[in-house]
Amino acid sequence: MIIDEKKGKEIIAKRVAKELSDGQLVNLGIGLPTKVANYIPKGINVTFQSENGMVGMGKACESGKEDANITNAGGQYVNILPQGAFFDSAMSFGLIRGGHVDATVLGALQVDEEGNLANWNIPGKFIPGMGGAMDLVVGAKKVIIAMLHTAKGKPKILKKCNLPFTAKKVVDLIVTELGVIEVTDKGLVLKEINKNITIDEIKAVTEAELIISENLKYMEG
Amino acid sequence: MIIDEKKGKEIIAKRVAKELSDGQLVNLGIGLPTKVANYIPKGINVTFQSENGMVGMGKACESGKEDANITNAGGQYVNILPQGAFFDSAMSFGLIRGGHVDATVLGALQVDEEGNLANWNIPGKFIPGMGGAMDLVVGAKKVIIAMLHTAKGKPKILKKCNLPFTAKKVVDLIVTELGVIEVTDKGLVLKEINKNITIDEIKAVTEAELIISENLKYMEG
Amino acid sequence: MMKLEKYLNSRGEEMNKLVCIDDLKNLIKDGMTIMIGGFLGFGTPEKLIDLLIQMNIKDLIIIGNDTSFIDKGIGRLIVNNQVKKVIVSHIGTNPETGKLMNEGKLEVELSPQGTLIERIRAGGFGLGGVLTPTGVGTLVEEGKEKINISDKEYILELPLKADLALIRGSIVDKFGNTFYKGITKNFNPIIAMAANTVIVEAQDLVEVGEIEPEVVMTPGVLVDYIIEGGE
Amino acid sequence: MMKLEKYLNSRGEEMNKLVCIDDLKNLIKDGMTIMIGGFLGFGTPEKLIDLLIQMNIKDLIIIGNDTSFIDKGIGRLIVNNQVKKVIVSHIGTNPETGKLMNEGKLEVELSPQGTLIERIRAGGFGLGGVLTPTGVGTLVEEGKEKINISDKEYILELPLKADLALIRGSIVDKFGNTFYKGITKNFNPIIAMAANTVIVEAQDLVEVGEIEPEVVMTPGVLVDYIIEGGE
Repeated sequence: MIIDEKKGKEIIAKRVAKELSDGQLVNLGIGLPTKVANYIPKGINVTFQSENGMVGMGKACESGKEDANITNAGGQYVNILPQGAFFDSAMSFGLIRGGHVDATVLGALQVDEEGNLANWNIPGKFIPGMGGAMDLVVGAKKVIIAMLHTAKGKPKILKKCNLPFTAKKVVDLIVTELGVIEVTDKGLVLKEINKNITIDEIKAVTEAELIISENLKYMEG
Repeated sequence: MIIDEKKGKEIIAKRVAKELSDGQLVNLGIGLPTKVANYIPKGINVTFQSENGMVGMGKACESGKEDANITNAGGQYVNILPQGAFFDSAMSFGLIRGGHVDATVLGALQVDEEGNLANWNIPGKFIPGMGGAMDLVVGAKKVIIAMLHTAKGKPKILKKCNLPFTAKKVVDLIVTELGVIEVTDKGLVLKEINKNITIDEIKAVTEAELIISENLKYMEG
Repeated sequence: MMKLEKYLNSRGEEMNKLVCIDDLKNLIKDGMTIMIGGFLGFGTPEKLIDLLIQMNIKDLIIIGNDTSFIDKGIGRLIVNNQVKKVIVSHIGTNPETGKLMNEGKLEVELSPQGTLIERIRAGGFGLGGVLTPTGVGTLVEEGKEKINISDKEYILELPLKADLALIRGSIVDKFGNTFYKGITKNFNPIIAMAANTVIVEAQDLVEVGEIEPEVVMTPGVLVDYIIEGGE
Repeated sequence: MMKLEKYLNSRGEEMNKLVCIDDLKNLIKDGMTIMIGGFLGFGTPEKLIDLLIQMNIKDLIIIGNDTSFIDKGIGRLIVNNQVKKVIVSHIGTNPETGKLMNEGKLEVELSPQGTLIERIRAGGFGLGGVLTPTGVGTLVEEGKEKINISDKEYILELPLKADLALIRGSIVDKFGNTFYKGITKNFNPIIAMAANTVIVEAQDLVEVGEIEPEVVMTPGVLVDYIIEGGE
């Protein structure tokens, strides 16, 4: 609504970071999800995986210290922490598919009431490919979607995704700049709302039906 | 016949060694097959695999220099050559099942006219288990059986194995102290014979029908 | 790139998973399914075996390459009658296994070695099963589904998982990053993927940062507890 | 345990697989299926890509993680119109791939990354296929067999093999033993198992014995040819 995109992304990254707990292994997708690493609360030790073959990924590399042997899954130069490890792609996806990754944070084109996810294919327009996303959302214990609530004003949280699925019934939590929505058997439950907007306003930009939690809280950010 | 067991095993090991060629990756079974390594002809470089996780296995370890991190699949202390490598069991059997092992040399309880092999299970008596043998005979490009021709005077080369199979139709070559027998679509072809015995004598201790090769040669040894 | 320094958590505390062997007693219970590393006992965590014997834990389902020898590794648990069932590729070096099996006191499931390690890997890597040509036309295929792919028959072998994996690492840092020397690697890094709780017995315990990240063979993120083992 | 010495064959000759890049020309032919290591080009053997471009080999089937960028790795072969089909997990970083696909000039088979690497592994490890939950309920399952195991659905994905694997090793000895630094490992060690002929481009070429046998990531027995790559 009145939230600009940059501020919105910061709100999202900050809020997602609070979902992570001590000792977890976490995979952050490219783009907005990457920013989550900047907001991990003090006292929480999270190990980050990069699916190109690393656990213990650190921050972006200082300019001038780039090492072509240490990049993230987006091809950006990063650091590895002393407790980190490198491995091949079979092991990397073994960690993912085998349920060893506690949480994955990904962007989405569309999410729907059943927790279906579409984020890899716009038929006839742009088909980047699924990369590691299909494995991540099937394998990770918790799937968190981190995205702006709308795209060019149009809802991305739908009754039913009309783009090709990345996977069926996999999303656990949706975090946008407007609120935090949990995917439950009964549908999408709005648990937190941005304190600057009303329930009607968030409903207006959400195609899916939103069940308002009895304990609805304000979202920090 | 007149060949004692020790001499017989030496004949077998020497003859099997001639089947190996330069650059091959070879897996030798426990016991008699292990001796093949002592007779590799000059000019032939063979890399030995040990299925407990090594390629480039060298000779048995000198007494006093044993290292519990370097043993063969029989648990004996060995050396590793400078060009060797260690790996886990999944990789070791990937090499085997994936056809990267050029030849395997194994003992047998029974072999038959179809190239069926039995070497892991005597029901009701002794069931050591198949260990890596089933994978080896299915995966290796060439399966060579190295064994004494008879057990307590009884034939081991049969019309049909009556012990549980290790695998069906996998044996390529049988080397005994009495001869060299190739498994073909038409049956077992005697290609070489120990120069101290007659065709009738070898037939007398072989239950399977032996086709005598037109180019029958004397076996060296 | 790697600095030799203590691994500190964000509270500035030294974070490690190192425990006294007695602290593990609460974790280990009768009837558990336990994967144990080693090949004929080489690469087996003998102090953890000692613990199981000392606690006299019963009715275990043990998954490993073999039942070793009567006085080594998994073999000692067999001799001590603590095992209800073993899933292994080989029992020939431990006469007690065959004896107990014949007496009906021990269930033995034999799996070809290459199949066994892939079943454990499938369990740990989230795959539904293993399609292997090994065992086709033998007793191994009995009761199993067979699938024809490109005119070749494969047995569908099912994944294996465990409550506990007991691992022996040659060099282990306090985060659990593990390096295996020589042939002691064998089943260890694969079982570390397939169990709910992973305990590593460290032959050599080192500080975080001492093992280069390229040569870590079991990432510490998989390891729950570390005990000091020694030689 | 390891000595630093030349590896001599039994004739006392130095045995190595090191060749000049031009010696490889006979091996490489139009229409071949080629697996190429790398992730967005990191860990891709660029000198071997140069060779394919220089020879202008056509109608290739390329298997790799992605089509990289227009000026890097596999991406350069795409831009140069040498590729008939790619089997990859991602094409989004190379706009030319999508363009050629839309024009009907390039066939693109998209496989989820974890599925793709397991399909290559299955090819190289002698397994009949991969049973994965990834892709169930999506376009990926179309035309594929699904198998129900313990009440969960899995897609049966088929193995991949190749005529040639092109690999980039960070440290390579003259027997072909290969060590990969950092994230350049990615697809490299797996494709080394799945191709008839394996060529390694060595960033750093060393003598046999200089890489400890525990840290060899691709055993030299799998490697047919080595070329010097440099940085």
